[in-house]
Amino acid sequence: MLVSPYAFLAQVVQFLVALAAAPLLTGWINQWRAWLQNKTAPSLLQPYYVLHKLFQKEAVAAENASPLFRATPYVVFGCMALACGIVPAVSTDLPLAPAADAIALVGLFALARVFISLAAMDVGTAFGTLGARREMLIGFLAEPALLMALFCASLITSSTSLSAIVNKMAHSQFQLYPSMAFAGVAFTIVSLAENARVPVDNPATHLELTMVHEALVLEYSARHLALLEWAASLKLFAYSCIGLALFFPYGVAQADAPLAMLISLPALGLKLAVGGFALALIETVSAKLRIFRVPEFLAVAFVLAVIGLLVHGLLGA
Amino acid sequence: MDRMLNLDTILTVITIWVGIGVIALVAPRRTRFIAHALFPASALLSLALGALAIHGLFAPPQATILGLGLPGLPFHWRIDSLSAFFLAVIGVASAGTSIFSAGYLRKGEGTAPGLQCLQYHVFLAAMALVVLADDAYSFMVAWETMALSSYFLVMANARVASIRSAGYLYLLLAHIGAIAVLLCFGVLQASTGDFTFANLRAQQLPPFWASIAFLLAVIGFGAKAGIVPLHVWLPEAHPAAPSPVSALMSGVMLKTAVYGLLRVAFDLLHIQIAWWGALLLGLGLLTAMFGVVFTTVQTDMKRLLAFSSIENLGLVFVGTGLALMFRTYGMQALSALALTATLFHVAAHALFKTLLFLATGSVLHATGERNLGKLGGLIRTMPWVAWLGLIGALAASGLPPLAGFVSEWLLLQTFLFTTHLPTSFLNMLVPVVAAAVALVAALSAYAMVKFFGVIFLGQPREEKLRHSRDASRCERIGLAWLAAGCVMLGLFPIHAIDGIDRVTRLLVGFGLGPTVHANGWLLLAPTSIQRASYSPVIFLLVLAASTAFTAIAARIVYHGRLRRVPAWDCGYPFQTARMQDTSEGFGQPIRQIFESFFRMHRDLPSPFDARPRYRVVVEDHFWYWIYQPVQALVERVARLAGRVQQGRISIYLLYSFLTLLMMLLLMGR
Amino acid sequence: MIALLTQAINLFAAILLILAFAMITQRRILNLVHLFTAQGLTLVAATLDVGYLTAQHSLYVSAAFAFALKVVVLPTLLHRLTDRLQVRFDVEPLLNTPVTMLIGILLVAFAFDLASPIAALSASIARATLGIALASVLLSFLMMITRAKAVPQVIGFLSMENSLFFAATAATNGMPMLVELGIALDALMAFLIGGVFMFQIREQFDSLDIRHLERLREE
Amino acid sequence: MTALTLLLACPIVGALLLAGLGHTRIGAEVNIAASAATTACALWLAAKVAADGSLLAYGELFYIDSLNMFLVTLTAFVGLTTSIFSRPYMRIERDHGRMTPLTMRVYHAAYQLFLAMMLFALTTNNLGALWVAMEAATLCTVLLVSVYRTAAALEAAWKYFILCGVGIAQALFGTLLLYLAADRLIGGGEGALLWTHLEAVKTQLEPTILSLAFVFLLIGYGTKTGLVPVHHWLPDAHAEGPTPISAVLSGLLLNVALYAILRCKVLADGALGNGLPGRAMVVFGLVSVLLAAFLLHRQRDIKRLFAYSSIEHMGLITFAFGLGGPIANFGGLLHMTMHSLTKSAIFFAVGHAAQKAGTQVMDEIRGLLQISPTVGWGLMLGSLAILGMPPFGVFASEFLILTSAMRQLPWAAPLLLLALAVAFAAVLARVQPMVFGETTVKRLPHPPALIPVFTHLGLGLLLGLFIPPFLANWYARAATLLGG
Repeated sequence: MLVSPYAFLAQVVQFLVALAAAPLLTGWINQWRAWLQNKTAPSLLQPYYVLHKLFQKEAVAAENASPLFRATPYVVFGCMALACGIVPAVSTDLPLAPAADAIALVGLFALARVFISLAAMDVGTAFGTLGARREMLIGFLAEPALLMALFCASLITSSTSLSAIVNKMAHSQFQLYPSMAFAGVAFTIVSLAENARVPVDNPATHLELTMVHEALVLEYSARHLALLEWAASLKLFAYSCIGLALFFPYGVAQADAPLAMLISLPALGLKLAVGGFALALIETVSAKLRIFRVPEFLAVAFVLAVIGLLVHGLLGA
Repeated sequence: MDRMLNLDTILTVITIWVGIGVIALVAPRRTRFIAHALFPASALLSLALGALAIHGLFAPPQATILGLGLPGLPFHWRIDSLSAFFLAVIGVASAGTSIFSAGYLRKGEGTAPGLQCLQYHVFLAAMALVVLADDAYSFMVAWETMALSSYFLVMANARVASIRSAGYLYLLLAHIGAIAVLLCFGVLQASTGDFTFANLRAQQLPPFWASIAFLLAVIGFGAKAGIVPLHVWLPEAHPAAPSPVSALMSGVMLKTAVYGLLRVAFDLLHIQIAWWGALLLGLGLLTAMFGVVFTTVQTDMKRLLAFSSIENLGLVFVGTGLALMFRTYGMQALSALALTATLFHVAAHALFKTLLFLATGSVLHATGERNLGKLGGLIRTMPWVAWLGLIGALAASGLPPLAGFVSEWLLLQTFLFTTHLPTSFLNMLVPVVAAAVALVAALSAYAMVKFFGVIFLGQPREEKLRHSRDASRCERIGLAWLAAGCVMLGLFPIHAIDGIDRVTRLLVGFGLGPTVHANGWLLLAPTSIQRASYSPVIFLLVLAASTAFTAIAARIVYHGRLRRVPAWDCGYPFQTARMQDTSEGFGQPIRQIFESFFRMHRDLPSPFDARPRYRVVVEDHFWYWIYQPVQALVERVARLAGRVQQGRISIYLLYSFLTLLMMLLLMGR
Repeated sequence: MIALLTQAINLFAAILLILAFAMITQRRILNLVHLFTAQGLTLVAATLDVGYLTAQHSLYVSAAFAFALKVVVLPTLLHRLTDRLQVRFDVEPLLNTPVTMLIGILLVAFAFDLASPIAALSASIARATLGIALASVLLSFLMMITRAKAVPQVIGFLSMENSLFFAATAATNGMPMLVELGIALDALMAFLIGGVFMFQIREQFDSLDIRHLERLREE
Repeated sequence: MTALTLLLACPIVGALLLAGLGHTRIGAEVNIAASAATTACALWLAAKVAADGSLLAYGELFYIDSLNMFLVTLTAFVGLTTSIFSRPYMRIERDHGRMTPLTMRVYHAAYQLFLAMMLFALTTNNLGALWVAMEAATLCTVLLVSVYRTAAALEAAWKYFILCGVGIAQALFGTLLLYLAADRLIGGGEGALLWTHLEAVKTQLEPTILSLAFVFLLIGYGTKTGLVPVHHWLPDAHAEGPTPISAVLSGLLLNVALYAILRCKVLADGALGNGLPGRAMVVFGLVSVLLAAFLLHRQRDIKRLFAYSSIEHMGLITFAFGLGGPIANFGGLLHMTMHSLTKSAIFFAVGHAAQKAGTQVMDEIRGLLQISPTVGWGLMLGSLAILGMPPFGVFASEFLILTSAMRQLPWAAPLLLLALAVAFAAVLARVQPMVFGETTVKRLPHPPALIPVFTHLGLGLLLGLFIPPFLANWYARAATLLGG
């Protein structure tokens, strides 16, 4: 298929924006968390400093670490970058969009998860395996929930291609979809879980009773760790964009109006800022769950999403 | 004339297979000869068969009659797209297993290699003949021969009691299934007495009898496919067999059951009824959930794979059910979509499950261990097996861009259309099913991470594992062949769908071929590009590109220095390999969440126990719900029957006296 | 004269039936043997009678055979046997006598009922005899069932063959010679083998009570 | 004519010879030689009959048509293989001191006499003579069953003697009634018992008499066929006699008894014309199959096990002939052949297995594959064959029977299949550990005679995959002869 120069441009822009802005979003959220908890906040650019520092350090790997261990950070980073490239954040006219639809996107996240879990098991420390197990435990409930949430939108727009969803959502006349309400709640829960946020996980602590993400990356250092952290913020960015695409698909540029990107970029920034604040708020007001409560928490999301589907089937909307 | 050649050539190939077996029987103990001459030859034959089958897939049907068999009913053979598809699957998969066996076969106790070789090839031939059979008799003969030969293969070293009971259970259930199939044919022929499929096809059964036939088919073929509750034999028998055989049984033999079901439900029966589809859907779902949940808690690597096969067959049944439902409501296109997903999954599962079983075979030979609790860290000593196995594991967990994902993707796509079903009940049901399918997929990923991680990653849990040797050359070839298959099938689904297109045209009168091709070979869009599209090639390229780019960039911008140090011990220096998470540990969360699925016996040591032992046995409810009661019933009836025979001659005379009087009363009138 | 002889056949038949009943009731083995001999004599008489009436000389021959076998050989052998084996009484039969009699009567009625249509068709001079033959077959069967020792069982078996023989001669005016011979031979063989067995059983279980022979069973 | 004469002469001469020198070293060889000669004559006769149709001989005393011809051939053949098998087997028995010179002599002579009587029964045209031969065959086997003189053997033989004696007596009464019915049409004398004559006038025979006659004949000969509920002698006799005798009892005698029933059924069908005889046989068959299948679950003795399996299969065959119709009859005849081949093969294997293990109790027989692989495989394959596993011939015949059952008696087919499944479970559960299990027994010196086993199994396999046309035509002709 022929790719229009604008589309190509949009794709590049989106990649760059994602890579650049992802740590910023993380920083923004951390800042707000701090403020909401009456702490003095770190700088907005703190994540960049951390990444830079880590990249400079000499990497350290366990003696028995296999190639899989070393390859994983790059693979995970690649997955997240691709995810950010697929989700229509800046424009819906992305050359990569048709290559992977919503289901493929979920598959992509799963791929990353499987790799990181395997890498965590590779060295063979108690922590690694524990982290891997918990990650997969969260994953096997979060994935279908996410998928169902996406399906709610797909049923409405009768398409699983994200850009098509955004197009339809944004440009059919405004309408309230009850099913999307369920989907929204489900999606929020899932993204909390997937991005290692309170109440599911707390990146700030290293308490083995609770930690998931930190346990996974425990063996990593330097550039590997940096890439993983960066990938984490990319994941957060991607999730936010998906959320926006599903629930606030307004202001995203279309194929017919390439220059709309000039509007869509600030719009995106604004939406992310608000979303980040909301996330910080949620994290502040909610308390960390026990690890065995997490499946129930996610099960709620799963059930809600399914109910969303049923509601759609019932009301035909 | 060239077309006529095709089927005859196929039959010849099959005959040569048997011939190879017989040759092996002549020199039963010459392992080297059998391994290095016969098995590679049969692998080549498999390739030829696969090629011929693919040719036959696009050719019009051909039939031929062999003068053998019953006088009134000689062996009819016929190849149409459906049988050709399954024949291709058999060819491709068996090529892998045969070449693998060439490296795998070695002296040892148990059946003599030559005999094994014979049984193996009879097994292959029987499977091929099952899909070629065109009358009830030849089908039954092939079907039972398949069961019988695989039974003997399972019993390869029958000195182990557990293997014996496994074999018994297997053959018994296989036979009961076969009886159901025979009855099914009996119903289908509608007392015309003509058992050729042509005639069965021609019969116009009333709905009631059609349903009976369908149910019998579900029982018969379900027993072979390991559909709950007829699954109990599968996790016992598959692990018991030598690995190449387990691979064939899981990867290929189960598919013949799918073939049989499709043949009966779509081809031989002239009507379909809505609740059939719903039934299959329900059964499939139950099976899939059951299978995957049990997969996650297994501690024996081959058992784990066996349960995963149950899960996958469940998914296949779900797809078949959907296809059937759409067919009944006259939605040919959707039916075709569902069927495509199903058949694609059949092919994918054949590849990756065979691959995984063969990998376990290599591990078994290198370490002599099947227990996950005693493996680990093999990626360092057996890189070939590990990396090729990784491909299989990823494909099995349905991750893009590999084969497993495509079928899952297609299946989920199908679900998104189901809201157009006429009955609201199904509309309500289907989203739930879709959710369950998604859950199953995610859980299978969980199980595969456990499988791969515990076997190949971490530190070796036993000292001997440090000296395990990697697979031999032939084994590597076999593994690589199948792994390549997984990748290719994942990257170029469109070309596979071209073939499947013919099958769906045959069964439901519609094919995805044209729509798929509308968007070029790169982009898979089953219905329309607006609706959904997926391009594994681009997906992989971008992924690889960004990964490579990051790696290079990191090196260029900063540096690529790496220092090797001991793993961080969290300040606790006395760590051993045994302190890693065990396979039980890995499955524990699932065991907790899905507790109601299992029947568990757990004995936990007390805190003051000097030498604490933790043991957990996970069992299957169905055994206690169904099989034991049936057994008891038979016993009771037998005891009653035994009363008749209680040794006193006068009583015996009395029997015959009374019989005489009764007969005289009845017939004297 | 002819009429008298014709009636005589029915008389013999009746005697046979009575003897059969007597055998059921009789518990002394010696008397059983005597009754058996009597049966044989009646049989011979009946055969001669029929032979005379139907002018079938083959029947004289078979009568001679019957006399030799059923009146001379078998009874003597039986006497020897009972002496050698020291069996005088049968133990209490498995079914007590009155009940057995009752059943016997029912059987006779049943047999007559069955045979009546055939008798109507029968071309032979003695119509009613078939029914009686059938009745006595069933009675001997009953006897074999109720007896708990080997010797009476064998006697019952032999008397059954007698009734069959009677049926053959009286009801159908005699079977072909060859068959008659065969049957006679078989009967003799059977008796000899039975005798041999009784000795073997005796030395195995030092008793002829066949309730020892209840080991092979399915319980 | 001459072929027939020789056919009957060979075994009788053999019997006389063996009565003289059966106890000597060459007794077994003479036995084999006589059987071989018989088989040769049988084949010769078969060739003649195949060439120029059915024949009458000795003033209609003998009648050979396609129905009894194949049974004659089968009987002669199985008789031969059994004699080959019995040579080493009985030698070992004698070494173990279970056979004395006297009993050896009795054994060999009676064996040949038994064969002669069966052949006579098969070939004769005179129903009375048929009865005489059957009785004689019974008496021979009674002697053979009791040959070990153990308590159990005596009990078995006594039961066999009494029950079959009574049964056969009833058959005689049936024959009488037939004669009675016949001489009203044909007039008395020889003719009235000749099957050919009766067959000619069968439609005019008096129905009331014929129905009674058939009852007596069915129960009489049915006792020897081993139909439930008059089967009780069968397991005992099979289990306690020498194994070669079990083989010929199962493989041949039951067939011959069934053959007698078939001859009579043809007449009864002709006279009654209401299919009642067929229905009676169907019921007997079904009951036998079901009861036997369940009783298999209670067996501990290996020979008893296969005795019950014989009852089951005889029931199946009776059922088939009861159904009638070309396909069912064809299936029945084929199943007769398959069953006698396979079952005798099994008994050969069982005999060796029991000798090697030194017991007939199945729980004590283990790991035959280690003691003697050939015996093990023989037993395994034989059992699977008799259980109706393709590609063995038993499956072919069962397929035919079941399918025609599905057509004519839909309600009966599931019952039969249930019974087959139950039987499968029972037999496999017992055979598998015997063949595959672990054992401590050492290999025994004397090599078993396994040619018979594998010849039979090979034939079974062959017929399962391909029935030669001439055989097929033969069966087809016999099947039509039996009618609906």
